[in-house]
Amino acid sequence: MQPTIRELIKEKKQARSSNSRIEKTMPKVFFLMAAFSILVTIGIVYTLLIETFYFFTQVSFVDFITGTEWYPFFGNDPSFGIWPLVSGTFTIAAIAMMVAVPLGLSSAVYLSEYASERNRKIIKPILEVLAGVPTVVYGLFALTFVTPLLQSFIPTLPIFNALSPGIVVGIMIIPQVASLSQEAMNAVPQAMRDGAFALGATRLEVALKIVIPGSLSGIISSLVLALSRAIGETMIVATAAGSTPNMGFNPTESIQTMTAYIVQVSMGDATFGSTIYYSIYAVGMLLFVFTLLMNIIANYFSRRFREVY
Amino acid sequence: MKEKRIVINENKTNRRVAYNKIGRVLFFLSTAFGMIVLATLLIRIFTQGIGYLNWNFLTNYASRRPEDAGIKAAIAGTVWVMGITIPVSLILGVGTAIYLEEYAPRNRLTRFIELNISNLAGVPSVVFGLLGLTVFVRFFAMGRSILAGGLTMSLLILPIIVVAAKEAIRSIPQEQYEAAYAMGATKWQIIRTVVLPAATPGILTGAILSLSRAVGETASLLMIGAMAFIAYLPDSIYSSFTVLPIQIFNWAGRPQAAFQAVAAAGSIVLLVILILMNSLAIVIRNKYTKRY
Amino acid sequence: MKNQESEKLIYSVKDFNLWYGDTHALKDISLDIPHKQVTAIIGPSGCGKSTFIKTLNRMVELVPSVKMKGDINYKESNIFDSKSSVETLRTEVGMVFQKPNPFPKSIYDNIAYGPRIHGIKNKTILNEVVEKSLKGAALWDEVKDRLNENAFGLSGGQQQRLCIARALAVEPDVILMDEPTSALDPLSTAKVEDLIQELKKDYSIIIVTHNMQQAARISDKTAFFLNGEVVEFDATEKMYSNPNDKRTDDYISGKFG
Amino acid sequence: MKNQESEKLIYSVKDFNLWYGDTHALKDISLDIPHKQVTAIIGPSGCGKSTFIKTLNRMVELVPSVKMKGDINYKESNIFDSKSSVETLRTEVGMVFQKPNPFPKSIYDNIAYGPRIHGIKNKTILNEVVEKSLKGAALWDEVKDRLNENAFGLSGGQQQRLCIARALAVEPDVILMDEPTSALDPLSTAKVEDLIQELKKDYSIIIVTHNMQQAARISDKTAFFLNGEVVEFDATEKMYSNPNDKRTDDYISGKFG
Amino acid sequence: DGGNTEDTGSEDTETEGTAEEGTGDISGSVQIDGSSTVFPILEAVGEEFSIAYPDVQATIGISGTGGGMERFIAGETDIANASRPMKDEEAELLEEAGIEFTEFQIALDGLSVVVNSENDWVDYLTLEELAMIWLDSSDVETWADVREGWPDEEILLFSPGTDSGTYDYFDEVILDGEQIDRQATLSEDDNVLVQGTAGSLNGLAYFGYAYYAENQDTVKIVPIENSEGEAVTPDDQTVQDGSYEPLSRPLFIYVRNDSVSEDDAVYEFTKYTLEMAGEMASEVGYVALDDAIYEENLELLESLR
Ligand SMILES: Nc1ncnc2c1ncn2[C@@H]1O[C@H](COP(=O)(O)OP(=O)(O)OP(=O)(O)O)[C@@H](O)[C@H]1O
Ligand SMILES: Nc1ncnc2c1ncn2[C@@H]1O[C@H](COP(=O)(O)OP(=O)(O)OP(=O)(O)O)[C@@H](O)[C@H]1O
Ligand SMILES: [Mg+2]
Ligand SMILES: [Mg+2]
Ligand SMILES: O=P([O-])([O-])[O-]
Repeated sequence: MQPTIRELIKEKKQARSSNSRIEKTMPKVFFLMAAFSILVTIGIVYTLLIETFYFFTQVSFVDFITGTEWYPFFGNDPSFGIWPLVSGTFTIAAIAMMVAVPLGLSSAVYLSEYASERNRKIIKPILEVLAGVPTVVYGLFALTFVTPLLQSFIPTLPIFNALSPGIVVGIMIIPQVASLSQEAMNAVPQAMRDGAFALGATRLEVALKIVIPGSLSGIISSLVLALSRAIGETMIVATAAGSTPNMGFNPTESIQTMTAYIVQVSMGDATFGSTIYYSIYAVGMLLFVFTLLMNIIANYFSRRFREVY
Repeated sequence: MKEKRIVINENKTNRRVAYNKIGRVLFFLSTAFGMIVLATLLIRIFTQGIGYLNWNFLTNYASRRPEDAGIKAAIAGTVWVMGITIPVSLILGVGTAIYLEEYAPRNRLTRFIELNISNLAGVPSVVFGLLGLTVFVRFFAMGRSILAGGLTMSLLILPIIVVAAKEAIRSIPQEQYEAAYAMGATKWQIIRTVVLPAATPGILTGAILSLSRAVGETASLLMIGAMAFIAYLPDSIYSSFTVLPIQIFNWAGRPQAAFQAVAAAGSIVLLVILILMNSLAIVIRNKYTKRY
Repeated sequence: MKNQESEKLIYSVKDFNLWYGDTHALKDISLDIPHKQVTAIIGPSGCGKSTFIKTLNRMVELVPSVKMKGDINYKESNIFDSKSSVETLRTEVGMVFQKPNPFPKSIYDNIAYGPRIHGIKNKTILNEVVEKSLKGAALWDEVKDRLNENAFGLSGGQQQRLCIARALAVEPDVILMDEPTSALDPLSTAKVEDLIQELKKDYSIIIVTHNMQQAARISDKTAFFLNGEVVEFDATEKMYSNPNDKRTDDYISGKFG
Repeated sequence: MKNQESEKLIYSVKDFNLWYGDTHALKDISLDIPHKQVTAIIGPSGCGKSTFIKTLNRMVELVPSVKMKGDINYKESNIFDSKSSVETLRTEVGMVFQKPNPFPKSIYDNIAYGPRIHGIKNKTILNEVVEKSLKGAALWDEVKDRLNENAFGLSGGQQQRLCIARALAVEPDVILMDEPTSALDPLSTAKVEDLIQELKKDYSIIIVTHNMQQAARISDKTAFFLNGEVVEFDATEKMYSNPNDKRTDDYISGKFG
Repeated sequence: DGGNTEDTGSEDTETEGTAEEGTGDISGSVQIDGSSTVFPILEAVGEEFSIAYPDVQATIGISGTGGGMERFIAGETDIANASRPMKDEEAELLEEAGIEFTEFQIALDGLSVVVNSENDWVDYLTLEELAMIWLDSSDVETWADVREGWPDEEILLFSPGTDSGTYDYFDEVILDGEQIDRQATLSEDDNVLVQGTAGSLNGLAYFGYAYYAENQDTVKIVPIENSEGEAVTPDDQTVQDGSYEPLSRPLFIYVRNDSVSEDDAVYEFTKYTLEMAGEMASEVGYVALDDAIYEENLELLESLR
């Protein structure tokens, strides 16, 4: 045996110092890319903060945070109390969750515990299309189909109301709940199920007593993420919920959410530098804080769920 | 000899078995509900919009006459915006994922970056719209251009791509790394020859899914002013633009009832594009998973 | 080691075949498994040991692609008969797996799981059952002061005995064990082996093992599987001293596997 | 089976210790591993066999929590010396794993992987290397007509020989093997065992196995590990016929593990 | 930003001919933004223009009159559409920015007040009643508060958003600049207003005539009593002859003088607009001006070259 290859390799090794240069620079390049996400966050926080700061030079922070009237457009006597927008946002989110939690979780259980591999492969992508339908399309669907349908049950329901877009937002986030929860359920080791089956448990008992408890933190984190998506949803609400910032949690009233307010203003294009212009940043800031909180909570739970096994 | 304490009652067992059957039906119906809604939505849109769906619809610019209205500019705008979004988000996203999965030490900074990315993924698109408006449109004076729109979209989907790419990289079995290390490969060689080839299907799947989100995205682009009548094809990244969902939104806001149907026709096109993208992603996912 | 009682059968398998999709995993298996004895199943990896043992409590049906042909009689009645439910069969036939798989619950709740799903809620009875089962699995002394701690805190060997205790809690007739000691250290292995010897007074035990010495130590009868077939089934002593089949001899002497 | 040459050493390990975090996985290991012979490492699960063998090509350092103390000399120089790069060491010391781990590439590209990452692009040379390595791994005849097919299409045994061929392609001096046949069927096992006998003419081979008969069949020297220590290290014949240590005897006779 | 594109070299003398033949050898871009009310007219013009001048890129945004003005002031656009006359502040800002501009009236719009089509009690409304209904400061909550005998049901109000020229105009002529009712639903999307009214028995809305014209079967128009005391319904006739007052209003475009003089594309586009506006206005549901006014406008434009 003549070690030709070995000699060749040795030769090449000496000839290549560029190799080690690449080896040293690549991690730095990739680090910069990863750090970019922080830059984006800083960008978001910075822009929101600066303009929010201007807003609070014009509107009292206390009024903003405690006020129950939101009439920014009334030139003579505007009021900037955030609560109507917050209550509108949470009304929508609550309705959406009432739709998405039972349906999404049931779908997750079905997909993870009952469906055959083949059915799962067919059904899951179909459900995921629900999450991919553009929100403009959903908005029109809510306004021109769901609302009239609801009106045939509740004749007094006004054309713009929280109920219809709330339901549609809920439908939109079903796949989010279903997919993520199903993945969490999948992560419960088959050995756990086998243990229960071997004791004579039925599938339902395995699902309810082994799988769901075992994936609880993953499920909760999927729900929190879905909630944050519902809070951030814009076009459906802007199209079908009206734009009256009403205080309270009445689903049959027309409401306005934080996101809908932001688009409303930016489409009307409030004059740069006006109080209204700054107000969208203050609302945006609050929205950012809300979703940040949601994500931190979701993260906490998903971390817990990873550590179980 | 043992005496039996646990008496198994056949009746009780039968009841448990019956509950299981009921559960199965309920869970299935819940799953079916989502699909029924989807079907309803599709049927509605199709019956509404099919009348306007023809070749002209794809090749005409928007028009005041519903029968002449088309989506040429919107499609072109979408393609141009994606032309910015795809490379920017893919390069940044995959690079970030490679750093986090392959190089990052397990320390606070890394955890902070990861937490930060998952937070960004949850930030509502209107907030990205605000960022785009303030930073790209105003501060960098890009105006209401394709560039501003594309960059805003890139930031919007960047976190999703990072997460998908991370998952794809993480699912590469340790044995593959071991095989390469044992041959004397260096880190970067392993990334090039093992990690990227193996993660590509997963990255592609995630990228397609997040791009389909970008294609349907409306609110943030509305905020940076993409709502406009445009009867030309963009010729540079500084051109004004409109995109399909915004064109649909625009039509839906018209007084003439016929434009509602045109909007529905636009929705069909958008949905078909999205379903095609989703299917492509699924095909890639099914074709390339479980290879090890 | 044989006695009169051993002639009573707990399982009688006849011409049983099983496929995973197109893989023919069990081929014409016929075996009579005696009551209240330890029956060992040995054979090289992939020969169908796990498949066979999982068929005995119909756990194998959880794999969607499975197709089966043939009869398995458990106490005189066919387990595939639609009359009796799988749940009942699995209650009478306990199972212990290769990797200990306690639930992420307290030690107490692990043991009480089986009785509870069968509707037993009475605290006194449950307490009794837990104590008896843990004693039966030779674990009581080690854990009696920490019944409410999470089962994941136990060592591997303890977890495996916990799983055995969990199976005992519903008072089965048969205990199936699929390589119950392969993930355990020598000391824990010895404890589990002792336990098996103890249990066979009350239960029929069927155990899969890849450790031929283990089979020799603890079993009364041994079945040697190869490529989905039963090559030889006989009294353990006979198999190890004087096998009928050349392949059995090769396997036992370590020529392959 | 011993001859003169065997006294030449390829590795010389002295008082080597290794920790995974707080787990002391290797304790004061001292071993002299001979050149161009087969050295087998046996011992029960978790005793540190894999850890030890992965230390020899510094693969163990990929585990972030690893801490090490002591010396390992490879051909007279300490492998932890900063002078020589890990990459060079790993080029000279090939490794084959328990589970065959071909790359999801063509058979050809799998073999050419090593030469290529070391900068060899010349097609003629690569062709030669591929053929030579596959012949060396006794796989050439089976795959020569489908070099461009994906390696995943090969059977388990073929995949394992492919991995051996891949290791041969960079012409190493040593080949480390971590339970290379434990995932294989008897026939494939026999083929790989034959191959190892063949390879030892040109290479020093260190093989981890849980199959004691296998160690007996193919190795010249055997080291018995227990709980991170070397209990005994001697000529294989001696170990199996007349071990010095009671624990070795117990293990070899199947009392535990 | 927008207006300034390279000169194609075509001189003043040639432009007349080019427009007629529509050979469109002019290239460049024109940035237009502003009123959503005016948008349909400009869109129609833009559509025709893009056929005649395929190399000119005309972008017509929909930011509302206020938004359009803002971009005009910022120098981002060449033309601002407005559904109300420019405000004094806006003119001042333009002067500060050194931007000279010219106002062209291009059409008329009758602001239409509508109710639900099932509403059988409202026969007409007076200006006072209209003001009472819409003012925040008045106590009118229900129809019965407006006129004796009307149902005692709360009125649901739908109004264009405060950034729109439509809102500004209504606020000025009907409410005298006072606060509009806080309970009103404000939307920049006029279709929302149509749907709101069509969907609520007690709905009341106002918006541009075009939106009424297209939705006559879902909403019902309310005649408004003018200063002469006659209840008038808006239509081409009453809007153009001024008898539907005060709710008919002029629609404008504002054009940068330097863009017109320096940029052929902008000049051609403006000219095209002025030539086509009347026809296009009627086509999309507005009311054309007297031809004479378009003639004057064109002369004014030529004088800017
Ligand atoms: N879920 C499954 N789907 C398809 N084939 C399977 C499945 N489980 C097992 N098999 C195949 O059936 C055969 C028998 O497998 P089984 O697990 O019963 O072997 P075993 O004797 O228990 O092996 P081991 O000692 O490795 O546990 C094998 O060829 C295996 O590949
Ligand atoms: N990555 C790791 N991190 C922490 N501990 C480890 C790691 N790898 C191995 N260990 C521990 O080190 C000890 C030795 O493990 P090693 O894998 O070397 O054993 P082994 O003899 O190869 O066993 P087997 O026969 O099961 O492969 C074990 O106690 C194991 O739990
Ligand atoms: Mg098995
Ligand atoms: Mg090992
Ligand atoms: O969009 P407006 O015409 O109402 O300003």
